[in-house]
Amino acid sequence: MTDLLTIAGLRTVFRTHGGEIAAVDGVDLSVPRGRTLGIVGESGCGKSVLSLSVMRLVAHPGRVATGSVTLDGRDLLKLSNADMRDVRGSQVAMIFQEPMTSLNPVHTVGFQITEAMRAHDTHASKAELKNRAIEALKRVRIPAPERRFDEYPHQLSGGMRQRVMIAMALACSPKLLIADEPTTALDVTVQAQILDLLRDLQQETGMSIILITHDLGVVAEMADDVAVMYAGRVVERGAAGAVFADPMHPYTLGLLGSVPRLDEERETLLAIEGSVPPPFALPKGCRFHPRCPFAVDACKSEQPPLRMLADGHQAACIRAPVEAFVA
Amino acid sequence: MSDTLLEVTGLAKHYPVREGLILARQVGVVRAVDGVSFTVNRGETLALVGESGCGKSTTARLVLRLIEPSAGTINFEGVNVTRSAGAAQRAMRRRMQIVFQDPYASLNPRLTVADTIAEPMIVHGIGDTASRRKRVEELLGLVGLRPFHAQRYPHEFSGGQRQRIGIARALSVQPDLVVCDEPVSALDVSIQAQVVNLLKDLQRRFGLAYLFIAHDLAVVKHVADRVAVMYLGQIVETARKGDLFTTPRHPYTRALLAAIPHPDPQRRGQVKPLGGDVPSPMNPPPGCRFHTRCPFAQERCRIEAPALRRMADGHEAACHFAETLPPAGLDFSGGLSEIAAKRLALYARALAA
Amino acid sequence: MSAATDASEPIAPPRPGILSRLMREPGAAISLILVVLLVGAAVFAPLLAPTDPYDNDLALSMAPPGSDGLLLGADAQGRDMITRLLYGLRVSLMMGFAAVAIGGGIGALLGFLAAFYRRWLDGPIMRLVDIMLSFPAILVGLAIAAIFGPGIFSVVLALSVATVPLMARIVRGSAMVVMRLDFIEAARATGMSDARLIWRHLAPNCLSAIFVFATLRFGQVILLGSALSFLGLGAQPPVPELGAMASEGRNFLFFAPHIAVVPCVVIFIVVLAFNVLGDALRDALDPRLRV
Amino acid sequence: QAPNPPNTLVVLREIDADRYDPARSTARGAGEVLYMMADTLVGLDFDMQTVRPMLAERWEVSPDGKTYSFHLRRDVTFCDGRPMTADDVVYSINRWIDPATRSPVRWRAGPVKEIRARDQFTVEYELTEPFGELLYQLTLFFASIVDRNSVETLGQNFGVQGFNGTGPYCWVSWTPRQEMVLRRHEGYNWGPPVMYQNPAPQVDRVVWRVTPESQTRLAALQTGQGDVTQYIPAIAVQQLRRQPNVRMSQQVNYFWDHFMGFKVDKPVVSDPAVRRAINMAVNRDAMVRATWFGTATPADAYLNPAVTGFDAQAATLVPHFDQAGARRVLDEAGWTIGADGIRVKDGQRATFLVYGIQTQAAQQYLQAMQADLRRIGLEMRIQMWDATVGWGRLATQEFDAFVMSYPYVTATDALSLYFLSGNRPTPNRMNWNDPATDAALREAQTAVDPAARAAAIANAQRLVAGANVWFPVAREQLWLASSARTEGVRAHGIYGVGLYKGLDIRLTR
Amino acid sequence: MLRHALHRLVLAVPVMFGVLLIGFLLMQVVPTDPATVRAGPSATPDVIAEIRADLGLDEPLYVQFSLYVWRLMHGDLGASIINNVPVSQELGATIGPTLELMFASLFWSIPLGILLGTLAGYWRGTLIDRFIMALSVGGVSVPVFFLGLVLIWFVGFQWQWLPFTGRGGPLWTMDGIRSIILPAVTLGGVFVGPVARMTRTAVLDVLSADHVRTARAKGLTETLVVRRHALRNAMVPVITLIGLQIGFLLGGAVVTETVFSWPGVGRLAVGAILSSDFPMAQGTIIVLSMGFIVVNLIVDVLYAALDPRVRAA
Ligand SMILES: Nc1ncnc2c1ncn2[C@@H]1O[C@H](COP(=O)(O)OP(=O)(O)OP(=O)(O)O)[C@@H](O)[C@H]1O
Ligand SMILES: Nc1ncnc2c1ncn2[C@@H]1O[C@H](COP(=O)(O)OP(=O)(O)OP(=O)(O)O)[C@@H](O)[C@H]1O
Ligand SMILES: [Mg+2]
Ligand SMILES: [Mg+2]
Repeated sequence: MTDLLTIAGLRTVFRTHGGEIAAVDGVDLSVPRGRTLGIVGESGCGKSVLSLSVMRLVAHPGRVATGSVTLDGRDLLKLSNADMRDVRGSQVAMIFQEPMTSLNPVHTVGFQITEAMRAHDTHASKAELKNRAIEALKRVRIPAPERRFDEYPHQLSGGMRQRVMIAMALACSPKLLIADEPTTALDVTVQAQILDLLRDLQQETGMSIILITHDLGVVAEMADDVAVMYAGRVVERGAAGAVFADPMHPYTLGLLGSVPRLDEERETLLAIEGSVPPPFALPKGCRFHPRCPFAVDACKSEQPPLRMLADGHQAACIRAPVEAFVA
Repeated sequence: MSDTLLEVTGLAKHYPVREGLILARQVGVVRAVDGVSFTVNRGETLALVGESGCGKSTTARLVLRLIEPSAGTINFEGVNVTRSAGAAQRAMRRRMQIVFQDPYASLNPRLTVADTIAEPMIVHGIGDTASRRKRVEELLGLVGLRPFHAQRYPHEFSGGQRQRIGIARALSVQPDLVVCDEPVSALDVSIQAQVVNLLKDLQRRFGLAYLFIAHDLAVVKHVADRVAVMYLGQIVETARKGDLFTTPRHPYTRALLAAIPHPDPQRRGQVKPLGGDVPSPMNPPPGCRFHTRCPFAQERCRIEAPALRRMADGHEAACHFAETLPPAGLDFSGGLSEIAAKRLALYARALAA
Repeated sequence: MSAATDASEPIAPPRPGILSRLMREPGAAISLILVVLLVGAAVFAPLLAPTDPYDNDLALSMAPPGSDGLLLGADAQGRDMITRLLYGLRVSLMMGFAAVAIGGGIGALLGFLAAFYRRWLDGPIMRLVDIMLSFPAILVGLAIAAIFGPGIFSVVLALSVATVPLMARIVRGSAMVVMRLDFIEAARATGMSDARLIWRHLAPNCLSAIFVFATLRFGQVILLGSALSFLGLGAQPPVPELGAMASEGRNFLFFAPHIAVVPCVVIFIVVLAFNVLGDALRDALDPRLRV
Repeated sequence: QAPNPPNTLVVLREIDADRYDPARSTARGAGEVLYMMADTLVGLDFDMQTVRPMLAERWEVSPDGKTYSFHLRRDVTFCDGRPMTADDVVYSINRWIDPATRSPVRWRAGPVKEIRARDQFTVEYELTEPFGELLYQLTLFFASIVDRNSVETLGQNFGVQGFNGTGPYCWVSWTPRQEMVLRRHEGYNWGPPVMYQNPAPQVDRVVWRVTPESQTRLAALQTGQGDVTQYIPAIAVQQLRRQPNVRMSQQVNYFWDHFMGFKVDKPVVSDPAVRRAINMAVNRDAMVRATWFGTATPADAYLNPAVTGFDAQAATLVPHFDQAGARRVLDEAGWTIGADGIRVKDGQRATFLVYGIQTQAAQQYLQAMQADLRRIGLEMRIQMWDATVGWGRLATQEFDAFVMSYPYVTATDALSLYFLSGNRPTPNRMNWNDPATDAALREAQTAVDPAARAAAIANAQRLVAGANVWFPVAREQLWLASSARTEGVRAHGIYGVGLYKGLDIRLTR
Repeated sequence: MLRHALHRLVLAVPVMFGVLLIGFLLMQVVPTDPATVRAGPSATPDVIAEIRADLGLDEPLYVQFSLYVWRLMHGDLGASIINNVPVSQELGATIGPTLELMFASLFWSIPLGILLGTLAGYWRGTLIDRFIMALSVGGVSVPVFFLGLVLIWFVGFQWQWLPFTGRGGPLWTMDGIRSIILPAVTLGGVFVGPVARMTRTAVLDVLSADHVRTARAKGLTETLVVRRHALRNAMVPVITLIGLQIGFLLGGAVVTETVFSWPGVGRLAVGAILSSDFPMAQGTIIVLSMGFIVVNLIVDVLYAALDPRVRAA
């Protein structure tokens, strides 16, 4: 099984008035073909910046400083702008969290889908494109796609819009779909619909998916592999089953403890104290140590690297697994 | 302690939809809330759940009399406050407070934390400057903030901290009822857990009653005593928490429960999507409002609107076929793996230490 | 248990104040310094001015810059241009300030009322604003000057009237946004009076919009004032006012250009400084740029 | 740069007139065009003294001075080709003085008893009492002869939508505030021969173009976008005279004066000592130089010495510049310097308000005056009005003094307008109410004996000058600037009109 | 969209009426008596009184106003009190040139402003941005008359490139075009700055919007992203600004018309108001406000054309 995408040592920085800050700081990840990588983490930990870095869409004060993003053997970061444009949409496609604002309100749904096709296929005729777009709308289970083709985004419900986004992303059959919190803004019932759809589409096309979310339920439901991010770094990664059944990093533990569960009754939730440090105020050593109940002095001085703790299961904690250190 | 604090009957809010030139014709109404009844007892949490746009926030605002109801009555401690005004309304407002969803929009960025928290007291003429200052400090401590935070401005705080400030503001006049309009929906899981813990803690200490609005059934399960499920402006099922999660009677409640993904890859694939979208509240479907999406819908559902019926003690549902539905087939068992549970216990211990 | 444990949570570093954010941008910093200097020059004109602004010496009439020790020359009356400029700045700034304060104040009030009592007042107020907007400021100025006679009072009145609808629109727009925020609802839920709600919660949160517009409008007002002066409606002699000086000097433009050019340059600098400051304020107050 | 069309004279001016009907218009702007579109019975020569035949070949005055008989030329036609007869003259003058016409200047026609046509080419103009000014007044454009038919067809729109006169040029079109276009009156050859070399017009078209901005006008003249203008900014005159591509023509006998009048019944300025001190305090020479740059003469008398009826002795009554003297006068009258440097007497501050019509010149000299008066402890407040509003304002009693400029033809003409008690509140805005002056002016108007008339008007001049009712400011000079291609421009200046008939003007390119 | 336009049109009716009423009242408080204006400087009081009665200024105000509105609805704008010229005729003669001037000014200034604003917004923070912004802020900081006179001095007088007095002819003639250049440059000069600035802000806003990121993620070229996804959305606030600023432009037009002797409605308005020529002043006020209202109607319609969300509302 070869990896479709490999991210190595990726570091993305922003120039701010307070100096340069690293929103993504040395991330290594890989996405096997046809599989789904789930990335979880709290708000502000760099999930979106990571995905935009892959697309080379990090906006102005930010830039990718070091690292490589290899897709099918090509380092995307080294491509010319024109070549990168070819990659976008046709090889790697992306959908975003806010279906309300991610579509241009002044163009019809049909136009925006055909535009995505036209960008990579300049030969197709108008009628052909329209047929293909309607086909795409059908594929994402939009009822009455012929009518929707000529409608504007504001005429659609949130779930519908997210489907249009997916149709657009899949217009050129990309090998990789990056979905940045695609369901966060949606109701649970609609979320279930979208997740169902994504799963079906993956089966149909064999594409790989990077699914970014902060909902552990969604990861568990969708992902084959999981990466847990904290403050710009990956703190734990492995197969989904392994990470949930055998959580290594205290942060992962904290996340699991914080989620209210239907299957369990508990008087108080196991919250993680404090909140994610902003990138301009990162603590020394392990970035989680101020919030970590297991932290010892060693955690305060050195950044722990990802360590292989079980087969294909890595965590960046010197005290993992905890039971080995805490009685 | 089941004396009724708040009793709402047949509450409705209809927004007229106008169209046309100067003489705007009313072409329809948005039935944002359409005949909602419930009670909240002293010291109890009633959760109101439902999908976006089903009228939860409107209900909250109606209860607080921030908007005028189109129909229905609100009794607070047995006193009809539906049309109260002036001093009566002020007195009532002192006893009901609200906490909002958006921690960024719910605090006035121009006021210091101290001013924000003290303002309800000033409005109601409680205490003098010195005593209010003391009370602010006390409240800050109560919600887990430090005294020196009092002189800071909201932008210096994180979302979770802001939500705490909002809670402190609500508590400043010692209300009996706090309406929480999705107080944790905008927060990260870790922060959400902190705030939920805080709310429960405060309830225990002060005997507060909550009208707790949420769309996340897992959170609801954690905080509520009783749950009311709303769909398109109406309550379709209310029950004590335990009953609702073990024996949901309304197909919509079931669908909601079935749509929640569990943080457990073992049970992947159990999520069952409910088809379709929520219909527009401007022209709700005739008959049972849920029939357009209901897998059990029959002819009768399209014609006759079901009333809320008593199923069991304290359990009501509005479905013609509530009794005859097949078993829900919901399985919440499983839970954490052994090793994860062990580590979490260690985590809890370390936290407590 | 988590209730009392949160004190360790990091707090965002205090956001740099508006002033320091302004000073970071060179353009903004220069404009701010310039505005301070201009206002200072205006305030201290009596101390700074080398001569009496009303005392003429016809022998020096139209003396070009540099001659007779007059750095910027003399005007047609033989009065030192520097003195006239300092006093002119004083009058012009005061005029602009008064117009923006009066017109802006009334406009802001209308805007608040329209946004706050949206159901009842928005329609009528906005129609009124539309009506006021449809009168070109210059025509209003003409009519007012015809009523009260040309002079600073008329100009200020006209410029105030012309500022009202614009400010009302800006404030209404900004207040509508604020009105949708939850803290308004929260404040209302405490049972406070409308007046207090507007004064404590609505108004302060529209201040940045008001302030930005006021600085931008300040420049426009000074320009409009000079246009009114051009049409002969401005300050009456011998009161020095930049617009009036420029328009008086235009009659000698081809012969003694400095009489018109110098006040025009000062007008230019004033308007420029306030415009740049307004723009910079807008950037500095832009929530998206907040740390 | 596209030159103007061939043989079209472009005249630049500052403002337009409201209408071009001699009986209803009083503006100089109307006169400029009316003198070209219509003729009067008699004309005024360039010396501003001699009345010349125009439509009337000759005339006789009855010994009692009450009846004038005008003998008309027989070859005159209107623009539409109809011959002009005595009936037209009778109609035109009667229309002017008819109260229904509401001409503001109908008094200029004198105390008319009857005007009648003795025959087809003789007009008898009978007065109820002698009026020594009559011939001068008849040279003014108000007395232009117009075509009865056109007047009646156009009604209110006569002079607005069309015009028919006997002048050297005929109406083509008028765009208010923009352009007035005239064409040559074919067959016109009755121009006054003594005054002009050509009895007939020389250019095909005349375009009167309004260009309000002085600097624009100046640049237009120098770039050939205009051919002739009398509205030259004073500051430019000397420079234009040195310019090879511009011709300048000056009228020496030009009667257009600027003065300040005091309301003699208002506080402060009612004190003759104050008025005298004002007259002494102002350095008129410097002021006039700084205002007009040599194109106006400081007015050391109430009237132009060249005008008929001027009295030299009255001129000596106007005080000379003497600032120390002015202070003395005020000290003696009991005006003492107050805390703010302004004099006070009996609790009354020495301050007064001046109204004026907004003009560049008035702005300039008023400020100079203001500064001079401040030096002797008088405060003069200035309020300028736009021309259109100003006249209404100047009819009120709100102000203490006013400034004004005006054209006149004779001394009697000038003084009877402003100083007759019956003309209060306007045009006698000083509220000058003096039986002696009234008597002298009446005598000057009605005496048959020229010597008696002269003595009477001299007396009137002495009366008002002695009381310092005015502060004479300046006598404007008239300069006409014309472009290189324009020849034969000669400044006239009747009622302020520079071109008058413009018969000799030729275009070389 | 038609509905939308119609709606705006109906809303404009009360505004129009308000403009009429306020204009009328304004004229009433102007303390000038048109009779004295008509009579001239040396008129005696009785003449003035006669003229007053003649003009029918003695009627009560509401009668005068109702009569005025009644006639207006029948297309009769009345005639000048001063010289009896029908107001419609004067307006007819002056609207054309003013429209020409406006059109010519907007013709170059709006595209240029949008272009500059887009460049500045796209290259935010660079030297190009700073230069363009300095230029446009500078552009709005010069008094209009000064700009006009300086242009006359150099372009018209020193270099003698272009005429600067009056209108050479209709816009489709060579002379017409030549003579409109300087006034149009002067008047348009005030407009470039605000348009550029607003465009820049709007473009900045849009460029940071999610849907632009979507467009980029599709692999569109930058030109397409800017043209299709940024500019079109950015136009909405820009045209709103243009609508609002038309009033400012009208003010500038009065001055420009004076400096260049342009035979426009602005100068007519000034003269009419100052001389209390009620019908004429009212006529010009109606025309100028109508202009404003019509432009804003067009803006509203454009708005709807650009933004489908408005269409639905
Ligand atoms: N334009 C920017 N300038 C400065 N810092 C930025 C910028 N964009 C992102 N960052 C920083 O990068 C960090 C990571 O942001 P990112 O959007 O990737 O978070 P995220 O994990 O996607 O969070 P969320 O769940 O809220 O979407 C944030 O802390 C933020 O401060
Ligand atoms: N002022 C209003 N005018 C017209 N319709 C309104 C108004 N306020 C709310 N509505 C409509 O009423 C319905 C219920 O709104 P409400 O805000 O109560 O929903 P909610 O359940 O709180 O949704 P969410 O979960 O999104 O907060 C919605 O369809 C909304 O569009
Ligand atoms: Mg994100
Ligand atoms: Mg809500």
